[in-house]
Amino acid sequence: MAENKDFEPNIVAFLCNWCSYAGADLAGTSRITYPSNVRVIRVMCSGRVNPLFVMNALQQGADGVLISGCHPGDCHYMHGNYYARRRFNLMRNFLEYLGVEPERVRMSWVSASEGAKWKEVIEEVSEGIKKVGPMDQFKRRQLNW
Amino acid sequence: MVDVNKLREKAREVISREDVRELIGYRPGTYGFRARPAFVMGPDDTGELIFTPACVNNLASYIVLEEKLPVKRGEEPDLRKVAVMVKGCDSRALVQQMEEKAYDRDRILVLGIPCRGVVDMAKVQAKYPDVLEMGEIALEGDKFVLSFNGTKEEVPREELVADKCLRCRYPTPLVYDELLDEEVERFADDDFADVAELEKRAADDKWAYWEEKFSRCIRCYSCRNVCPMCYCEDCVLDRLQPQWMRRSVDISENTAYHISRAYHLAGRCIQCGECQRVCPVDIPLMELNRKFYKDVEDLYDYEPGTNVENPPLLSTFKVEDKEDFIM
Amino acid sequence: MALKKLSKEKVGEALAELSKFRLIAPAKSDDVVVFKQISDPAEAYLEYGNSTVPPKKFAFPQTETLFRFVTGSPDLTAKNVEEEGTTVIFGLRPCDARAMAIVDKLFSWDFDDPYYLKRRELTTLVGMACVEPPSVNCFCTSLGGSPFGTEGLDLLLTDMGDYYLVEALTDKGEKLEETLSSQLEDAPADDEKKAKDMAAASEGKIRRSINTEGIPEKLPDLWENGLWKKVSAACLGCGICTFLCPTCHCFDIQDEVEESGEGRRCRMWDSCMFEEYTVHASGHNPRPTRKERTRNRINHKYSYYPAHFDVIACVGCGRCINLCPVNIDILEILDQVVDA
Amino acid sequence: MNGKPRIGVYVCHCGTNIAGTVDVEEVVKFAETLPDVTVARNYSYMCSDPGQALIVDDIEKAGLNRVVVASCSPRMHEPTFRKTLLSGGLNPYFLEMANIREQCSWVHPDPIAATEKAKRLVEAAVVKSRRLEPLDAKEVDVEPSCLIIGAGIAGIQSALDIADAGFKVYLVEKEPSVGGHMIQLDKTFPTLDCSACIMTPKMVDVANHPNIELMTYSQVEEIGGYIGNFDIKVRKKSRFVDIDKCTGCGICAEECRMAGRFPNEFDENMGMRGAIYMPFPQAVPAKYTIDKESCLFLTKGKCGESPKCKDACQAGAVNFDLEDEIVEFKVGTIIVATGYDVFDARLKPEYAYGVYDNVLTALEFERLVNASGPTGGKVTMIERGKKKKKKGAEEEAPKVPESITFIQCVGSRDKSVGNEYCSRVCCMYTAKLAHLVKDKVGHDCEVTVFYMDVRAFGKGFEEFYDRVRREGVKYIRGNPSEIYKKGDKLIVKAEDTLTSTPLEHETDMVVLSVGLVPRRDNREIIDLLKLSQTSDLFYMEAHPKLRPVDTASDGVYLAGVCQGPKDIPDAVAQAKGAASAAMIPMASGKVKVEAQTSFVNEDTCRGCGFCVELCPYTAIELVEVNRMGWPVKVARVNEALCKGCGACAAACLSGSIQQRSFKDWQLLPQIEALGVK
Repeated sequence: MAENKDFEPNIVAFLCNWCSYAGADLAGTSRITYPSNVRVIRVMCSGRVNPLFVMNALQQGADGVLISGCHPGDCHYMHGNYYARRRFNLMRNFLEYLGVEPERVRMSWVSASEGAKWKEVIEEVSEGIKKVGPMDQFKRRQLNW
Repeated sequence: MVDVNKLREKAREVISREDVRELIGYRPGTYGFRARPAFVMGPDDTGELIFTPACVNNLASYIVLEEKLPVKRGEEPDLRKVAVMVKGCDSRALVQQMEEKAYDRDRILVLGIPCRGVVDMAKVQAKYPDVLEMGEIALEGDKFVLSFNGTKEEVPREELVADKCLRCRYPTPLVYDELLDEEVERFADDDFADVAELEKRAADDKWAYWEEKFSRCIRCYSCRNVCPMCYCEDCVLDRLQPQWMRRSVDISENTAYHISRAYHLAGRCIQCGECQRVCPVDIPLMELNRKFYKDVEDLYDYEPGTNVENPPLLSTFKVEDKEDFIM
Repeated sequence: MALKKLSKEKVGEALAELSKFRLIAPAKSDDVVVFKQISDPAEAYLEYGNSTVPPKKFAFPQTETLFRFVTGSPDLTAKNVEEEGTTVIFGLRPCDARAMAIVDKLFSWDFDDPYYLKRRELTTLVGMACVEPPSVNCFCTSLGGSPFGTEGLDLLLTDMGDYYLVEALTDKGEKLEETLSSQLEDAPADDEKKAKDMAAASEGKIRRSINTEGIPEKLPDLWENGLWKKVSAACLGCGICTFLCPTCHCFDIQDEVEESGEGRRCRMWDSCMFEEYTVHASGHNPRPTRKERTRNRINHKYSYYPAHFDVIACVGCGRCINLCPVNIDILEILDQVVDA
Repeated sequence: MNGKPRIGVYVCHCGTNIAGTVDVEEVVKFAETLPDVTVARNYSYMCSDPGQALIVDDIEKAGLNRVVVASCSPRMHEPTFRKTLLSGGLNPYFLEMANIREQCSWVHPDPIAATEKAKRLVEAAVVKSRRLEPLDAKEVDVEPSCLIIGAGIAGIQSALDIADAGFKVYLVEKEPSVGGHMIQLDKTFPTLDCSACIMTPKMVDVANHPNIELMTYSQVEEIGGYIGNFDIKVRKKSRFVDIDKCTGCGICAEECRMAGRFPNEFDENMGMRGAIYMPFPQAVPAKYTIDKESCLFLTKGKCGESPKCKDACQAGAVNFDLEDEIVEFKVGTIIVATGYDVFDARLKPEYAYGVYDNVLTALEFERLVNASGPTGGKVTMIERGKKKKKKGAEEEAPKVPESITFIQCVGSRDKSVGNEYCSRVCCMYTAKLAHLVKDKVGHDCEVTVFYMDVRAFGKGFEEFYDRVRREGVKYIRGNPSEIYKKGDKLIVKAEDTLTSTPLEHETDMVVLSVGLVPRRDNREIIDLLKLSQTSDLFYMEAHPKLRPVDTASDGVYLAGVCQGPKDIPDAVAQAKGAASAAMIPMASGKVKVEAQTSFVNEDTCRGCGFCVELCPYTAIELVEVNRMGWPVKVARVNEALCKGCGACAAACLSGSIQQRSFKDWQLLPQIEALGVK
């Protein structure tokens, strides 16, 4: 898809309560600015995120999806992030196989102390999606509404 | 080759047992070269049973498709065994079903059929579109022998054999109580070249490829219903609350359906190929399932339906699982 | 009425002419033949047997928005079918056209369905006679149809080798002939006779049959017969036989509502073979197993429909036999009904 | 649920923290247009008393049944506003927050973009709030008793503390005696207290304490239940000696036909014992045990005419008919204090342990210097595998080593054997043993220590290390590469890395300062309690900094080296910590359990067990239920165990297991609201 300079991607992010959401909060407390196009859904653990949420987000209008959890070994619930890692690796590969650019389906480990990393992650995700452009071919509303 | 008389005799013996309620096998179809599932309830029903390369159906699906009507007051549920004939590929469905605790091993009696390949009925139909009266197919060496209308024709095996059989890893059933024929050693392997080929294409190209296929989907759900691994009491994709996928048939919902279906089979699909076989509009569903299958094997060294003791793929992890895709 | 001919060389031109309407023609999607809207005549694929999916969806879409609304507001915006414009379905088989004629009765029965009927009114059906029966499982002749049947059609084409013989059957058909006046020529005088012979020859090649006499009357008596359990034992409960049936017309109506409150009421195909088809809100299902559902499918086609409309809701296209994954064969079931 | 939603939306200015960037008026106006929003307001500080009063007032007057607060992070004020709802008479779980400060106004300086995002976040909160359901924060009663697994110094300390506080303790020890590794030691560093002298009183205390039920030679077989209500099953292995009758006189052991034929585990296999034995003289309980693997009668069915031990026992305590006994009881809390094993020196073949008799592990050497050890505390050259000489045969006096060499960090800080960690005790016990050599063998005995670093970090450690060096112990920095024999002598090949000099050091005896490793039978406890392990394979604590004695399972605590290497005072400190942690729920008698737990729709569950398999808390089990007359297995959540992570909900194919407040049905609308541009 061609690069569109005016295109502002819309990113839905699923963050675990204990690490990544706290990391994003820290970015706020530290007044670290980053693109406003990321919208966060808080879940207790990245393990809660069903990979079909990714599909659903893309279908509901998102141009990209981010799942972020605790670093390996740091999960508040011991292993949730490991389950998430397996599921998303598979889903991401699969969506790529269908023609969904991997730039749209991202995963990160952001700890409660990594406010600065949160910013980097958002910038990288946002830039990546800008490069591949909007994903209108799957959006429910654009196809039958 | 399975001796049909031996098969019927064995079936008669099995269905006569007190602890066996039903035997699921194959019988000739109604036209052409077809065979179809047979449901044997008593010794007198065994006379029609066959096994030939036309026996394409995976009968393991019927174990989990069974409808459990409410048991009437004062009555007991019939918990006797169901006997089922399975080929190597089909047997993996039983293994996976048991791995998922769908039922206990003692609920089924498995008649295993070592198999060197079944036909792709679509290829047979295309080659012999006019055969109406019952034709027969046998595999002799590397040829299929087709008998119909009083004639016999030999066709090289690779011309009519189902694609899945060309990459079959488990020709002999992995679970059985009795084998109906000599064991067949592994004669093929799967390199997933088809998947690798498609992986290499550009993103737009891939999307266009799948869009064409998914746009044909009429959402008849035959792929789901025939699947031996799709046996939820109530499929999430049918549900209205929450509604993962709308009923509208359009490219967006169709794509969502196919992503969901394939993902739900990740680490579970046993490659019997039934979904693709039954699809009336030729959506290459196995290309979806096989992508997951390949990744699951490459990334997690896991092959579904090979060992009842295996933990479910997505309920386990290794600390060292690959994570180079994570930021 | 004088017969015309359309030279095969001019088919492209004719289709180009027709594409000023919404032009629906058989086309290949990979190796599957489906009817779809075409804009380029080259997309049309006329050398086909029969389409996998019947063209019924162009009268009765699989998903159709009836109206749009906003939750809490009394205002509705109804769909205007008129906007779809004049439609030409080019090259459909006589059985599928006859099926539309049969289904028309339902949609204009106790209530005139404005969406369906408007669309039918706007649609001209250009049939393509079956010079050869497309499938070994064709049995249209048992149901009063024919490979050269004209019921429901506005125009019939017959492949004469180098050209198509064109017969206008209705006013709509004549109008279409006028549209194509620069592509049509007068047909040779003996073509009418030739076509009749071809029809007889094609009918003679139809090998499957059922004597339907008495079946509609007999079916109600077989309600509790053991045959239903047997014939449905292998059924997977999928929608192939019904969705691919040119006369099946069941639908469900659902609201698709966004969180914002915007919504649309849609009508979409439903299948009596689906488990949830008859599930009540209470959870009770009066057709709890595939047995009841299979029984309903046969009864609906061969008993209820003739009781209401005097015609069996089956045209013998053979799709349900050809495509059933487990070889459930309606003719075998009907044989058992006859024998029961 | 709770009638048609009537939602109140409250947009907080947070002074200028939010309102300085986000146009709160516009957000309120937008919120008013959303379905089911009854009131929408903005206020300078929602968390202030008047701010909260606004909500309470609206709940009463406007009949709100859902509240959305758009303000700071829910991690900050969710508890505050939950209480507000409660005081307004609304279930606290009818609250949803939109984080428009930390994740909006503070990070997006552009007012237009920030306002736009705030609207989306508010909409997502509103759509979710429509589907919120009331939840109960349940409480469970706590059984005032504790199971302690392992009776080494850590287990003993925890047991005594808890028992002294008045709670019942079940102390289970696998070996015939309590005491663990500490009782094997001679002296303790750096104070040189006699280990047995400070340990045995505690051992006796646990045996006699009225609140402690001591079960030695016993193993925990099953643990079910959850905090407050664990169901425990313990197997008391048969000693074939009735311990109520046994007086510990020891005549049986003297009479045993197999006396002195088997290596004594307590002496690190350097001393010998018979089939009936007491591991060491100060054992608690001071009772004898027949090892059924080595007893003639129990293995062969025959022991001469009749078993001599039985004949000799005047108390009639020997009873070959005794069987294992299973005891079951309930406890409220569990402390795991299972200790460690020492590193298997054979995994470092270059040190020739097991090849040369006089290459010893430090624990073996510990027994050698111990007065109750196999040589009575004399450090002599040893000859392994030597059978006990016949009575009366003349013993040749064993030779005393003239030089002893210690090698530190054997199996610690060593990636080649998979142990990256420092075992924390080896530097100091090496110094202690070096001192003991000088003390017991004499100053002429040359003592050399090869080390990588000396880590003398604890109280009195550096002073002790300094003292030992002044006593003439020679420290050479370098990690030996090989040990081989040359004549009677052992040669330690190394490089002095401080001078870069290769050297071949001649010595009589080598002592390997082996590290501490997780117990080789660690798995047993992991399986029982589903404990996690850190990468070093020791048990994992709930948080490495703030919850060092807790585990991820409520009511289960860790004490001692099973959680990671530590010395005696650290183990005791942690044991006391675990004891007090365990006493908190026991003292309060009740624990609150998570409300946002998972639950199963048993009508649609297909019983595949995916959720059971992955639940880190064993909170889910498969149970058989009757579904319209058919027996079917379905998953069931024990809500007292569930911590509300929701991983099960993401694994369930049929959507039958859902997490309260995070159901698919509640999250999908959020996705939809955020997906719209």
